[in-house]
Amino acid sequence: MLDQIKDFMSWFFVTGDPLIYGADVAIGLTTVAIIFVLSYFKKWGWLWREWLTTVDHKRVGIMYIIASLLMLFRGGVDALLMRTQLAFPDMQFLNAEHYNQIFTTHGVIMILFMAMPLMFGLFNIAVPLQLGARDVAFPFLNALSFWLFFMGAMLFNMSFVIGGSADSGWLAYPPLSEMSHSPGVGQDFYIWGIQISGIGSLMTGINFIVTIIKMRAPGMTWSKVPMFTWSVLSSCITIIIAFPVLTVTLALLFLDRYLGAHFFTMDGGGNSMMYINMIWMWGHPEVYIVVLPAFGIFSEIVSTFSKKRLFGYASMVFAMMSISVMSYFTWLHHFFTMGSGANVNLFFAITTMIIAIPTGVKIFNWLFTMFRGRISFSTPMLWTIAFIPCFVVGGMTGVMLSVAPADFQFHNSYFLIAHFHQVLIGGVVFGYFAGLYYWWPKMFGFKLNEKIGKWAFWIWNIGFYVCFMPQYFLGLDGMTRRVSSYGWDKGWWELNFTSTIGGFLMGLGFIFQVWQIAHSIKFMEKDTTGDPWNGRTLEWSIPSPAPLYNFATTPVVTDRDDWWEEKERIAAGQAPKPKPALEPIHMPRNSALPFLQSICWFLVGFGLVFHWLWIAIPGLIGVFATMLAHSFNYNTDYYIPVDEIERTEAAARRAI
Amino acid sequence: MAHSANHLGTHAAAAHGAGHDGHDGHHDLEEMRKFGFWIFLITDVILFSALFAVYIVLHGNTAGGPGMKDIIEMPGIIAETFILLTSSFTSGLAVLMMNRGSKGGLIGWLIVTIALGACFIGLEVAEFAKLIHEGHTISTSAFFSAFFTLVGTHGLHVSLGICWITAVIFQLARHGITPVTQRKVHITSLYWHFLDAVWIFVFTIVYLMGVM
Amino acid sequence: MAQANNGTHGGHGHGAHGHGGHGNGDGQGHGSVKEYVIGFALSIILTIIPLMIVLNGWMKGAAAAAVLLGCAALQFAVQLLFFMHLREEKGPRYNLMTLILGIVVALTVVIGSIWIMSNNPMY
Amino acid sequence: MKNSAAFIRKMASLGLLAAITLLASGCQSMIVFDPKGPVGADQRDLIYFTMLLCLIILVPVLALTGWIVWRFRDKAGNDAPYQPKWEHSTKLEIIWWGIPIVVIGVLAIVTAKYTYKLDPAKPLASEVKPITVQVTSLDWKWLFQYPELGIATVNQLTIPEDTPIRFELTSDGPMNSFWVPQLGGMIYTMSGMATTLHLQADEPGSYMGTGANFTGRDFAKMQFTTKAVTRAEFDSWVKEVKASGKALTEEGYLQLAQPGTSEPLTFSSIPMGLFQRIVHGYSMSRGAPAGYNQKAKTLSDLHGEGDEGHEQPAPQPMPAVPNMNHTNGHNH
Ligand code: HEA
Ligand code: HEA
Ligand SMILES: [Cu+2]
Repeated sequence: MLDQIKDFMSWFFVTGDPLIYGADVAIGLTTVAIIFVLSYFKKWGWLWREWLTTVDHKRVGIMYIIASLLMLFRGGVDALLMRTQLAFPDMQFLNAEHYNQIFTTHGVIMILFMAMPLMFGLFNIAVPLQLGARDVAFPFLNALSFWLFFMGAMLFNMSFVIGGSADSGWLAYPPLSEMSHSPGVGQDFYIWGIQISGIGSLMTGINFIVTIIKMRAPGMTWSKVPMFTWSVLSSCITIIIAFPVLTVTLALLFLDRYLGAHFFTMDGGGNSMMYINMIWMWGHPEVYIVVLPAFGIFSEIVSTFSKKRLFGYASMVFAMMSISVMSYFTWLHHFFTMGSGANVNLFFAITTMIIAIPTGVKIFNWLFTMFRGRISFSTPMLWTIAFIPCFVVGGMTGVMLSVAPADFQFHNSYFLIAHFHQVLIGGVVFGYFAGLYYWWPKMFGFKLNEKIGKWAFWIWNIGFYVCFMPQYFLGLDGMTRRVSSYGWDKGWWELNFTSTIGGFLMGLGFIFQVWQIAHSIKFMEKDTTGDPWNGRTLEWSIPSPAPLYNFATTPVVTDRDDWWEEKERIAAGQAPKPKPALEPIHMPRNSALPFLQSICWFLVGFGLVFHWLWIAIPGLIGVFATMLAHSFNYNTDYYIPVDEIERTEAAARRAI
Repeated sequence: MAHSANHLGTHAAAAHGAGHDGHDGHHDLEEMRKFGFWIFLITDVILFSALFAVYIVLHGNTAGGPGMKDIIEMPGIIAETFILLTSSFTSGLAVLMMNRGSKGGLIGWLIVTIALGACFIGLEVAEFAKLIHEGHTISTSAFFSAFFTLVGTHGLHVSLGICWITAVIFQLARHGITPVTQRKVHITSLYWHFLDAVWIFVFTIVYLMGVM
Repeated sequence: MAQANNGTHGGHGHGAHGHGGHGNGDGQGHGSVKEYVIGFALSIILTIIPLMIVLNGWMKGAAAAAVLLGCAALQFAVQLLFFMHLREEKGPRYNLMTLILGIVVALTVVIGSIWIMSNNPMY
Repeated sequence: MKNSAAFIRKMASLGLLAAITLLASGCQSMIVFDPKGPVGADQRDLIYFTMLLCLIILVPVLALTGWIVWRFRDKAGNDAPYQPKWEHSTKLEIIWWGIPIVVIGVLAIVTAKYTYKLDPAKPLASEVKPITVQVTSLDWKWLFQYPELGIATVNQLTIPEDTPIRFELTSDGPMNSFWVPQLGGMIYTMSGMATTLHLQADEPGSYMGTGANFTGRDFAKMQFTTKAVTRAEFDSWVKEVKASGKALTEEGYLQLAQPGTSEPLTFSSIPMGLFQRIVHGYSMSRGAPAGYNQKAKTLSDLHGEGDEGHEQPAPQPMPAVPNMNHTNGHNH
């Protein structure tokens, strides 16, 4: 009996590595600490009422952001571990199996559990406020999306200490990811972690499309919609066309693994190329999904901090919309070397290049927004300015990759790694950081310390170039991706070593950011105006942090940069827009169901990973039960009475 | 009465002042939900298109085993098809009844619809059971994997539809025809018509072109 | 919604009152018995034609495939128009737009996969 | 103010100049830029061309960015024009829609030309009769068979210079990618099908070869040396290998295909039609006609080119069909 238990434990828990024991201890201690703090300060009720059951878009947004920053840390630690292993030839720091797990989790976490949720967090924070709306279209669904993401991410991360992680790359090409070559549970953790959070992403996509189309403030015609909101719309359109394909692809891979189906296996008629074909139908649009909102953020910031209207509004919108649709027609550029023949390669090479055109137009419009403006260098703007050269260079190398016959020499080399980090970090991460700094006061009511922020900015930037520029040359010198070590004879170590230094510099930049946040919380610089940056759009017209109902009375929009124009009018001595009398505000009630349902999904995923139907089936029943409970619940909303609104508004005004 | 007009995100009241009919806020909200559901259906279209792509690409990969020609039994399939077509019609009639305010008619036609749906599922399950009994399972070959998955996913959708309409019937019985239940009926019927449309493609591509 | 929706049309005809008139908004204009019967009849016919073609072997190969797919597409249209009331959308036709996007993408998925995979024969 | 702007501009252009020289000198030593065969040379030219085209846009954009950020910074006394409401200019917009369109147009045309020219399935123009090498990626090693010569090697590839090599590639395991950067670009190896790649070495030398698509634990060890030698050396090498007397048998192959790494090996003979059987072991289940001696169709056969000079001893039917599916420890 005891032996059986021992056997089980050593199979169930990942063992044999100090790193993992370290993680086990860290996780255990953190959990104990959290439980202790919550109990000691009697915060369990608060946690449940204010966070776990909330459907308020602002809180959901904050939860997304906290979770994704933690994931940035996890993914970043993975990156630094990899870079350490690659710093010298023949390093013994990580063995091959371990290295393979780490780059796989690094890729998955960074894109799916860092970039996506950080993006959704910013959607949640900013979009309803920019629209002048009380919440998103479907607040309940919104909370559910968050919890699904969260549980999916937990499931995926758990594999580090339980059962073992996936190790066949962030897109898990079969047959390597099939049972025949990856018999462990890691690959199933991968499938269910992504699948569960993917459902959440799809629902968020739908939610925000409806929000933007149906909930714009009166008077906000399409030509007056703020650019970030436009970018969210284009990103969400891409989500709804791309994610269903991911759902199918992963489901089929799971059927292969669980039921012995033969979609992508080597034998039984399976065809792994079909998987590659399908995963990129999602994978390529995915990278534009994450970069389009960054474009939106840059647009807001560039015009705010240049104190000038955004240049070429119509062009900008058109460019984004065409990128989001065009992104669906380029997927084959990730497997030019599969040998599909010249016609196919050429078609997809050209569709890929075409994307450079609208992207370039956006760059020029940003430049000409600054042109004849007055640029102030606050942290959000610094990240924005740094983005331009970085993304342009990364985009150019993307164009080089898109030349199919040249890609035969770039494919799967460090040239490619350098390309995508340059667009992902220079575009996506810089963009989201910029957004985070920009909307931080709106979220929490205080500003982040600018001085430490600038340190973090410079360290990140220098670190970035030191880390990734050498990788272009490594690629051209024949170094392929996903190698756990290399020999001295290759002549790669100087560049690799440099790259590692750059990686650690970025890590240092991250530490500065953590310090910045801690410092700013301690020496709180309150934002009493609600408009710390002299903003242009509606979110800056209300107090920081925004009250529960956002707008006491629904704003009526008359101009593109409505709040800016309003301020101009007031400055010119004209009367502000009249505000209608207060009315009771209709609000959605909190609900425990999103949280509970996501836990049930977690159980389904966990049960299926280990083939334990006794967990999966109750989980599935729980999912249906919570769905029905929601369907039968007709008591989903309430009204905030006028006097309460008055009290809240007065308090906010007193703060000013 | 002004209360519901100032609904989250629905700004009719702010624009037009107070004094609306109480239903209006709800009306907008329900319209929004229908639109959301419509987008969900579009994503489902894409989901099925991916399954179709897989089926079309893999249907010849039979690993030496039987292909569609060898296993097909048209009578059952034809029956399934007409049953589903009819159920799409009856779910339309249910909506008509609802628009006339006839709760009884509405529930009646909904019951007919789910009964037809259940027949459809019954036939499909019988077809699958027979195949499995003959030793053709999802792991027999890529062709069978694709076949069972495509047809089965549709079947799963229909089964969920049945459960869902049942839930709506209970709500109708309790609450009557209100804007909320009305929206639910609309959405389920949209879903049902959509499944019918998907089936037409399953029928054409998998079965008809399979025997051709 | 009225205002938000009418955005691009600069507040045309009906404000909130325009369709506030009927409490449910969908009762009117959402089909009549006649419409449903026609739709049903059409869908039956469009099912029988391909069935006959295949069972009687009237056509072969590509021609048959084209007719079959054509009938399926028409059926889809029938469902959309007669049962799902796609025609009745008012204001900016977002439902139609999303549908068109969905169809374009679905066709891309299917045709693109076939094209690519047929260039990678397995034997 | 004017002065400092000029200074910044000068510094920027100096920096750029330095960067470009660094780039150019750095590139010289990179193996992709040091090709030893016609395919690699064409690809290098193409890469240089695209790089140039990109630089034509990149440099002005970077310079413009630097200048704008400097010129319009918010500082007391900055005399640059300030037009907070200026938000549209049709002329400008036409310029920056137009220029990228033109550049992409040019790039597309060049890409089209090279896509057909460098189609990996296309035979190279040469007087010399091509040699076929059949490449199989295994877990975690490369098997090279020379069907015309009846020999095989593992993890080392020896080819004669100035001779077109016709690679036929497949995999008996996860998908990999065959890459010898100095000879030219890569192509995937996939189970159940054969891809084709034509390369040629123009001069003797040792060139790095590697797998470029991740295949699991010992993927990093799937590297091999490509030795290009003179014709005479090649012929004597072949003789030597044949004389070594170590044959690759069917069982030997199954052994070899087991997961694990390998030292470089040579084999004096190979089982007839082994490559075809490796391909067919999987392609059969995808509907390939029965009969294990079916010749593996390569992509170039399909594209209607490239069969010339590809003679192969007709494989003799063998009594037993080895079940290739057992080589990788399938679970079901
Ligand atoms: C945010 C993420 C992001 C973004 C925005 C992009 C943008 C682009 N990417 Fe990238 N890409 C990735 C993330 C991204 N990519 C990832 C993650 C991978 C690898 C995945 C993996 O294998 O694991 C990848 C891989 C990848 C490949 C596959 C290579 C291979 O595997 O061999 C290709 C090939 O075509 C490519 C091309 C492009 C192009 C043409 C763009 C264009 O959109 C860039 C457009 C921008 C510009 C060109 C700059 C600005 C433009 C101007 C100033 C105008 C004028 C310019 C010209 C006329 C040239 N990318
Ligand atoms: C948004 C996406 C994103 C981001 C932000 C990053 C960020 C980074 N990435 Fe990653 N990367 C990917 C997406 C991303 N990456 C993807 C998709 C892959 C492909 C995976 C695959 O092949 O399957 C990849 C692969 C990849 C590789 C190739 C591995 C290989 O093929 O073998 C490398 C190697 O250098 C690398 C490095 C880095 C580095 C140094 C960072 C840095 O920016 C990280 C900065 C660091 C931090 C933010 C962490 C800070 C932490 C601390 C300060 C704590 C320090 C404590 C300890 C060390 C204990 N990444
Ligand atoms: Cu891409």
